Amino acid sequence: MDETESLFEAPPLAEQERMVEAMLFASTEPLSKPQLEKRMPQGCDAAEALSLLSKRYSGRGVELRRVGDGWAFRTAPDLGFLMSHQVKEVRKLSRAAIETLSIIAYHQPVSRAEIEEIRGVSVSRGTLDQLLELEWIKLGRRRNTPGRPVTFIVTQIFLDQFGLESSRDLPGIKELRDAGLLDNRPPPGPMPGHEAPDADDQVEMFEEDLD
Amino acid sequence: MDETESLFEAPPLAEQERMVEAMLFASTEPLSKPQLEKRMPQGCDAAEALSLLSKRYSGRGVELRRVGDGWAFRTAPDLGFLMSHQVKEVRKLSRAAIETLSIIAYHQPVSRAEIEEIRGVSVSRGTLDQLLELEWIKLGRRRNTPGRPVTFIVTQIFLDQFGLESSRDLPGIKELRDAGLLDNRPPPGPMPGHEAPDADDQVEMFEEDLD
Amino acid sequence: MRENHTRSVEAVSAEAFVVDVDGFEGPLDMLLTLARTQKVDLRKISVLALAEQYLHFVEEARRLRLELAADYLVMAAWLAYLKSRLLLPPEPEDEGPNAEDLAAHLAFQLERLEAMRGAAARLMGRDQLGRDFFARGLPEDIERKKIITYKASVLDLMQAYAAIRTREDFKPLHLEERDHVFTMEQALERMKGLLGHAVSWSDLQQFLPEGWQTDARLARSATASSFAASLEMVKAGLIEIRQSGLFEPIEIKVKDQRDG
Repeated sequence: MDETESLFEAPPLAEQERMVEAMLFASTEPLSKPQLEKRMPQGCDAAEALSLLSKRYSGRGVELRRVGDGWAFRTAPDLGFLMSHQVKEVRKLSRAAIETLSIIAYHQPVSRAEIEEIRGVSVSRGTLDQLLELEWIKLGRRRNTPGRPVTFIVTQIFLDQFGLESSRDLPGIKELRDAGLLDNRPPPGPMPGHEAPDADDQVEMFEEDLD
Repeated sequence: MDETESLFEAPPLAEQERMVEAMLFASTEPLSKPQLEKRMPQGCDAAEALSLLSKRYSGRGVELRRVGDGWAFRTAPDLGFLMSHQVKEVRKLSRAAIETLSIIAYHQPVSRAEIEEIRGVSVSRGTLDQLLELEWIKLGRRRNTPGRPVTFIVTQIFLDQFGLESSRDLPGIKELRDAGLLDNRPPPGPMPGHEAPDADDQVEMFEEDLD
Repeated sequence: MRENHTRSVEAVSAEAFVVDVDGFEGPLDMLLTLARTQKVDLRKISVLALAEQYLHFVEEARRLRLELAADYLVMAAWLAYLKSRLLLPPEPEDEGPNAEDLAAHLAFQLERLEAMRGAAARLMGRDQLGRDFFARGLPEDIERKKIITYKASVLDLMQAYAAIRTREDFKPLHLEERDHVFTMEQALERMKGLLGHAVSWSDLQQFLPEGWQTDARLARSATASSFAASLEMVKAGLIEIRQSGLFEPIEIKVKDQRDG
């Protein structure tokens, strides 16, 4: 090695490791060996520095990872949970969902067409999906009628959630009325002439319905 | 420690250190001790982990820095040359802006009238706007003097920008204080450029464009 | 001494101050620059000499008919007042602040301004984020995960069901109704078996299944399916069909093979 070469002697390996560490940290994308070396003083060997760095970060909270041709720091996989901030939120079920659920609970097994017939409006796929996801309902047997429609039934999870031993424990219409539920509930839409429904009206209404 | 407590036992310190390392690596902004702990399992002590981490990274290519209330990893300043290509051209601050910023940093909390008294010239709205936009300064408490003028203080972003742990670490601040140059010394009588702050001036401050 | 100051001020004012008054950030800044020409520690500055320097500059500006901003003139007037107070022995009935105190405060202001300039230079000389040291280039975003739990009670369930039940014309499901539909397939089957009885024109009603004529709903279903079935058979060339007028009985008869 002659004089001129020694002028450009590469920095000590520990220094090269620091350099690679800083560059990979600050870079917005993974850096390849040639990219690293282009920015380092002459005579540096990024491969050696990378190997030292990889050992240094092994088992740490961040790790040196190979990404394609390049290298980058990444969070250790077991600490991924720290990168997500969990927010708990309790929501009320939508009216469509609770109605659909109640129909399934009271009429199970019941097909989608039947739910629609009872609600008087169509049941969106999303509503059923939501209840299926919550595992409050599941698919029952197919009905033995043309088209063999699937039916829905409530699950054990549903019963646990609502503190019921079986769906037969759900109060019937008469009990609902006795509990005052049917009286207190305002009608879903304006009902002409029924501004203040009294108990008698309600009784008549349900006796008719039950025929 | 009884049975129930051990259920919530915090992870070992080495594990906590890894967690803090991962969280600080992942963030561009400094994170405070409470911010870190909020994301860690119950019973963790970020302070201990930070102290371990600070030692671990001392002299490395990436260093743990204290920035006001927070902590952040930053590349070592001696390695800045490696990142020179990623330096973004920033708008140069005017002399008025630089002086105003320094006065706020060294004298904070400081009112606009006080800045003007120190510089002997009015502070333009644009100058303060520029510093507020950079988020290097923010509004402090109103002073409890007639007119209740607003005051300005520097921010964590300012500290981060200039690599300061706190405003107590401003260069030469101790000498300036010892020399009495940071004292709020009222003039013995009427002097040019120093008007007794009155309520109207202060109220107009943010309504009037002084440019 | 005074002669020297005056001369140096003349030299400076001619070259710098008068020509380039815009370069100053106000009268205090100009005073600080003038004070530096005294080449002494700002604490030991002669405020009297400084006042004279400044007043000389203002005269010079007037001579050159340069317009000076009002605050420069205010400063000039104040310095003229200060100068007279400093030169004349204090009179016992003098009111207001002591001239020495005012001069000391001016010296303090200049020293403080210079100190802040120095501090600003040191601050700006520090390593800066994004220029000398850097934050993580590839931050990992914190994902905000929402864990949604849905809340509903038996009461909600009952209220929802009650709400449905209170809606107009609710009918409990009669799934068995579907068994009371006479399908076309059933009708076809039945009629094929009975074709032997229709060698002459016969009312379609006679072919309805037993017991279906009594209930209007059932009769409608059976009539419709039997009619559809008979049309199928006409198409197949098995029977003939006729109706003498609107709402008259529909009659069918087996097609005479010999006719064909």
